[in-house]
Amino acid sequence: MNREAKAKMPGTHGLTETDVATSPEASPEATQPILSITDLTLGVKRGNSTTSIVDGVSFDVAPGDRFGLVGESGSGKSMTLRAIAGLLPGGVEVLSGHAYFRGVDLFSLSAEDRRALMGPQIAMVFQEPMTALNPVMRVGEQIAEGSRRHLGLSRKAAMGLAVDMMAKTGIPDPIRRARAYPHELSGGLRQRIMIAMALSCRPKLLLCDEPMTALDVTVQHQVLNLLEELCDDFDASLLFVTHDLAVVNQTCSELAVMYSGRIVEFGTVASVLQNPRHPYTKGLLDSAPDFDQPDRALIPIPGFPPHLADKTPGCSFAPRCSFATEACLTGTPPLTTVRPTTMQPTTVQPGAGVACYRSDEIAEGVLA
Amino acid sequence: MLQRLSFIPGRLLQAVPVVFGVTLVVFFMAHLLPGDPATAILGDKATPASLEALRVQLGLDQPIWAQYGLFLANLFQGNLGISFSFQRPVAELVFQAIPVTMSLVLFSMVLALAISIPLAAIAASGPNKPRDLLVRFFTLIGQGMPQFWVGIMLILLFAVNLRFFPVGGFGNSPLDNLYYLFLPALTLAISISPVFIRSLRSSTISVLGSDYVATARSKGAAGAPLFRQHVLRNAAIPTVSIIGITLGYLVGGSIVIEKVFAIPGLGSLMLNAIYNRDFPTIQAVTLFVGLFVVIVGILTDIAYTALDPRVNLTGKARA
Amino acid sequence: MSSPTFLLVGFQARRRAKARSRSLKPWYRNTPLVAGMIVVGLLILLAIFAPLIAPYDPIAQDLGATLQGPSAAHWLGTDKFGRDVLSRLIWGAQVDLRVGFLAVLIPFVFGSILGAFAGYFGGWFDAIVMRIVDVFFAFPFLVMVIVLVFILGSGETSIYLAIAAVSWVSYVKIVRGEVISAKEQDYVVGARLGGMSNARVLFRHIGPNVFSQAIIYAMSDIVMNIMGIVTLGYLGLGIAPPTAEWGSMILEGQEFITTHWLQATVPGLMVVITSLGVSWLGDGLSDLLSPERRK
Amino acid sequence: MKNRSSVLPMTLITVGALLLSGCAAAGNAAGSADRQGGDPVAGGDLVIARSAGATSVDLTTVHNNNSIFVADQIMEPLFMGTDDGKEVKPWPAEGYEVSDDLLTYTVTLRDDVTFSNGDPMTADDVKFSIEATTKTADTGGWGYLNEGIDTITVIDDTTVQIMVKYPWSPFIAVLSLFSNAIVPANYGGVSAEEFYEAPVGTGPFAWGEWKKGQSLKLVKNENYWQKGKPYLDSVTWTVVPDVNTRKLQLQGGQIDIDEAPDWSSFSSLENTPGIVATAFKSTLISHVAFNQLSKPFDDVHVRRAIAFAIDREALIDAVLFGNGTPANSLLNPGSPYYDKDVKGPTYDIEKAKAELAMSSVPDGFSTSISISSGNTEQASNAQIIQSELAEIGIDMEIKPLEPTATRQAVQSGDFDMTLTGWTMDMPDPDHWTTFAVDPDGGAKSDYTSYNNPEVIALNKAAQRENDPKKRAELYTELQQITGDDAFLAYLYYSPYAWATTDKVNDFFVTPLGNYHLEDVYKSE
Repeated sequence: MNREAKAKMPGTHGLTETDVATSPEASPEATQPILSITDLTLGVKRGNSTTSIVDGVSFDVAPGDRFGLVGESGSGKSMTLRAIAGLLPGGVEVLSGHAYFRGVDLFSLSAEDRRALMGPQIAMVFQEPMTALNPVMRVGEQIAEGSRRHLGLSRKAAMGLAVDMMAKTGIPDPIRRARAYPHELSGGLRQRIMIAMALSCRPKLLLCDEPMTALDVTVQHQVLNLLEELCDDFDASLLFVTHDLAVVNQTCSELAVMYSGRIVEFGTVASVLQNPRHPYTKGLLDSAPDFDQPDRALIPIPGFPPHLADKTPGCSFAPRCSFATEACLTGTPPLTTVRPTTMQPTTVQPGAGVACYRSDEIAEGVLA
Repeated sequence: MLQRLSFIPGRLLQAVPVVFGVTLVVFFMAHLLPGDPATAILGDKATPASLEALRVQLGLDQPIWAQYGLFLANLFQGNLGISFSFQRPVAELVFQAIPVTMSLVLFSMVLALAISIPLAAIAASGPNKPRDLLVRFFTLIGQGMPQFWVGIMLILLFAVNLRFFPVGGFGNSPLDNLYYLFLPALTLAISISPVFIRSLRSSTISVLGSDYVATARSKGAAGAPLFRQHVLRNAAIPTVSIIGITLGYLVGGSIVIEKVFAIPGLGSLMLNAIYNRDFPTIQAVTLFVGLFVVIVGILTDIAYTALDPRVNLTGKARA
Repeated sequence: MSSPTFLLVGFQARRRAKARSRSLKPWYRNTPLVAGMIVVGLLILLAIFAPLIAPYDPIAQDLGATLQGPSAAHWLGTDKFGRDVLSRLIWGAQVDLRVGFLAVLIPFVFGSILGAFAGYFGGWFDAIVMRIVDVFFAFPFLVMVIVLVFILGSGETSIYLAIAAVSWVSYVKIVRGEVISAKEQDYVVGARLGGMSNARVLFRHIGPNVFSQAIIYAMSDIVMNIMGIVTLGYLGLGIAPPTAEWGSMILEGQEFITTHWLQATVPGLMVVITSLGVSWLGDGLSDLLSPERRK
Repeated sequence: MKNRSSVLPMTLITVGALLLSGCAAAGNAAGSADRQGGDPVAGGDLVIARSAGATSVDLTTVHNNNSIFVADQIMEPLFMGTDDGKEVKPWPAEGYEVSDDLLTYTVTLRDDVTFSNGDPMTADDVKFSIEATTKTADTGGWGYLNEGIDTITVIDDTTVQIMVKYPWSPFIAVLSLFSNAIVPANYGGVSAEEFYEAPVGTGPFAWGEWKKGQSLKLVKNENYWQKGKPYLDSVTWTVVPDVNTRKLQLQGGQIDIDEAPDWSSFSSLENTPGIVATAFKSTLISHVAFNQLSKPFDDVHVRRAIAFAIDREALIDAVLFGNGTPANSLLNPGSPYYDKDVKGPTYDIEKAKAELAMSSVPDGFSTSISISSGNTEQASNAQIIQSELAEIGIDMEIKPLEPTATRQAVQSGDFDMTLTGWTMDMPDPDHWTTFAVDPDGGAKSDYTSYNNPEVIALNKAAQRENDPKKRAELYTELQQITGDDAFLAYLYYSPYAWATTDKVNDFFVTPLGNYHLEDVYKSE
């Protein structure tokens, strides 16, 4: 079931000036992306040597847009997400680059201001519903916590909102369930609690770190639909990190494929999934089952993703790429049609980009 | 909540054989001590005749099983017997010593927590950073110092040179006792803090690295509110059992400190009872300590259940 | 001085932390292990070569030169019998280390085996063993050691027996816990399904990593044994004079604490250094030995 | 006219009697000449710290000094040892007369003595008290010391007549024993156990409060028969087991008196400002005891060899830090009939080797000495003796056992050598000499199984001899023979070590170890 990408024209979402401290040269309200990552580089500094985990990643998320970040584990996709949320694990730092949220560079904000955003502006849903909730606190209170802190609601009002949110996320008998502890709920229910918690302060941007992975397939489907509906209702843009192309296909409108810390291909879901132009994306599609063509043979990608530490020259996918040539081994293919930096006036068109010397041949089907 | 406390009767039943075992062990060990009470009481100027006469009077000439039977019979009627050396009901001696030891133990526990929680938080906030290594180094030092040696040094420093505190002894009013018991309590605190710090540090580190703290941070929580609402309670859970066990250990283990600081608690009562072969007192004190350890064990489980909703002691047996 | 229960709990806390932050570094970059090996190694050398290192005979009295302060002849001065404090300190290492390390063997072996059987077979055997263990845990540790030393008379052998009689319980609890949790692991269930005899499963499969926990615990047990001997020495129930032993040295030194504080302080420091070394060894070992537990 | 040839020098009794009846107000001047002058200041609480607390206040059965020296502030015997420990003086008694056949003693009591509850002390109380003590012989009490008493009859309120079974010279000294202290007849109508929960006596202090193992407090007896005394309002004994802690408490002014500072810090205490350290003359003698049942200690030459091999001066310097004198006799200089000219074995290595050569084990032997663990003085003595005996080929192993275990081993004869000692409880050597030399004197000759018929006979004779001069000759001969037999290797006489703050005045410890707190006062 291949959903047509829903390109939604960005709106201003009734953003008031005070909500976001806009920097002086911010572009006019209308076409400003909700999130713009430019040349983001993350790495670990140990002594004088630094190993980078994410190299110069850039992409934009238009308001109301749903952007997918796809890649195998270790490609740096979750690390990128955590950088945006400001939850980088110990030792990992932002080496360079910016993350403009509605024109404001998150990395330049003070910790105080950054925290003020978390909840009302940006929210996050985590991967492991089993461990992402505080085991010794009732779920209702955990949902109410955000709204009490940011919206200054009284305890009773916050609980009311929490129950209301739980109802919205399809949790049966929310009043009783609000008093339950996390271990008393199923994985699916807990993920719904996470979503209720994230949306309780009506954030503008929802960051999801593989929220489906820990759930079994049937529940996965329900939660995905719920996520989409709620994002529409709450007018929240979505940055969705996953390794599952089917999920991206169902949920997102645009996506970027990441491999060993770099974006190798991006574009609208329709264009990229219909005709992938990077061998890795093509390999991913070939190795994933597709209900439309049940009898298609699955061709796995040989080899393993490279360890972050050994940065070999040339295209990092070369060793596993069946189309690799001499050039691939030496030069690092640039990401063509790089979207101009967000600071200049730009109009969002459904452009696409790929970082492979032979992408055109793949596109025309020369290389199967 | 009440339903989850239904494990208590079971635990109490389970405790009966334990306490019974304690009385059995202590009774026979006491009787194995070389030199019987008569030798201890009559001292160097005893003549065989006077020794024999006293043995009869103390009922030591009865066969050992009869003596144990008598001890149990009295025990069931709540009579702990008469102390050989003081010729007074043992209960009187024990109940006079209990508040002394309890105030020492609780005071040292408070001090230990006052030392351990901040240090553990400091260490946990920067794992393997200099401050963490420093805290861990001091915990090793603290664990390595013999208790009595610490006591002597503290007396030397604070009581004699600086005259801040008295040299041992015991006040007669609770307020007085804070002044008298500060040094001994500090000595005990220094010896038990290492285990608290290590436990709190390790659990705080694991909590800080947990997913639910990341979730809390994603909701804008940080600093003291984060610590109070999410970190402290989760980090405290594994430490509760340590606090319980340490309480039990302290009551029985403060003999040395009570000797160095001249504190008339259960420890010195027991030590004198051993030297004087005062069997009834030995048995009574050991019984009390055994009971105390069992009760503290149950209280720890209750605290455990209260703190951690996941724990349900009725069903699965705690390993 | 602390009891097995108190110690056991501390040990479990440390193991939990280790299970998570276990590093794969090779042994020579595992600082606590190396530091521990150096300190303990030096102490063992000191003990073995005491006759060569110590400037004087530790029990030779010189009643003409009693209670002298540190001097060129006697770096740490003399005690009230005119004996050289430094020599006694060195010889003291022999006694305290020997008893500290040897007193661990009996409880380690006996406790671990009993714990393994109790954990593995469970049922009534486990219940009885655990009740006995509970009785020992409910017993004031120090009281038991003192009474045992009274019964057995003072001297090294009775200290071994007294400490052994009290500390075996911790090994039972540790090994039993490990065996129970190991029993649920897939590799053990697989082995048993594969028709292996109980003994083979217990010793070939569960044995190796279960005993590694006991070995790590043994390290902190050594610290406790040294603490035990020194405290017995202080209570005057330790090893018979005139043998040099740190605990009795502190007792003898305490008389002159206000005038010759050195004599009571230095043995205390030696105990601290020894415990530090052994604790580091324990930390290092638990890094090395404890395989990644269930995540 | 009764023959007044009492055992005590005639002059003193009459003088004592005159003094007491004549000028009671002046207080008991006898024997306190050497104390500082200054007019006493009433009031204040005296705090005495000791290593162990009192265990019982029943003077008829309790055996440890910590209890005795507290209880004897409450209950007093009829007679009291003089400050030099040599004689006995009347205390609540006026005096006494003895019949010609030396079998009947008539004791007259002072008529102005009352118990602390106001009831007067009468002859009935005396009769009841002494008979109650005698009865304790069969329950392990001190009664066995009264076995010489036959009957006690009350003549009138202030006169009581006591018949003895045989002429018994130490009788008056026995009456001065703490165990014969006077309590109200029939314990004033309550049971013995109830009485001893808050005993009533004629002593200077009355019952206060007792927190077992912590502190015992006595308050001033308003009706004390020595008018104007005691000066103190109350006395508190605290339990501080650690000798070092006691010393530091004294230096910190937290206590007034430290009962037993260790000799090592005695000199440093002496020259600490605000502290007075005094070594009171004692009846204490320390010695090595040989178990003659265990080879080779039945051989007198072995015992003499060891006695000669011990350097007593070295022990005194190293263990007592110079506070003591080498012991030459069974008796202590503080005890009546001590003879300073008796020649006991002294330190002489050559004689020691000679004696050993003549013994059954000429080239030495190995043996052991059982001592009480935790007793630093014994540990020090043992270690020095060990190195000294090694010089003459005797390899002695030190076996420290827990105090009661050691005592059990000694009393059951399971030992080679051991360190023991003795203090007098009454100003008469008979209790100690009988205990030490007479096998069936109750303790198999201090558990050494020493059996020298000649010595036993001498002791019995001395027991019966009333003439002081003859009794002195008998005891001198006894001291000489026991010295030569070396059934005990005498080590040294050590004084009692006490330390007080300089605010404590007139604190005096008699050679028997007890102290009269009615004379003590605290100045600011």
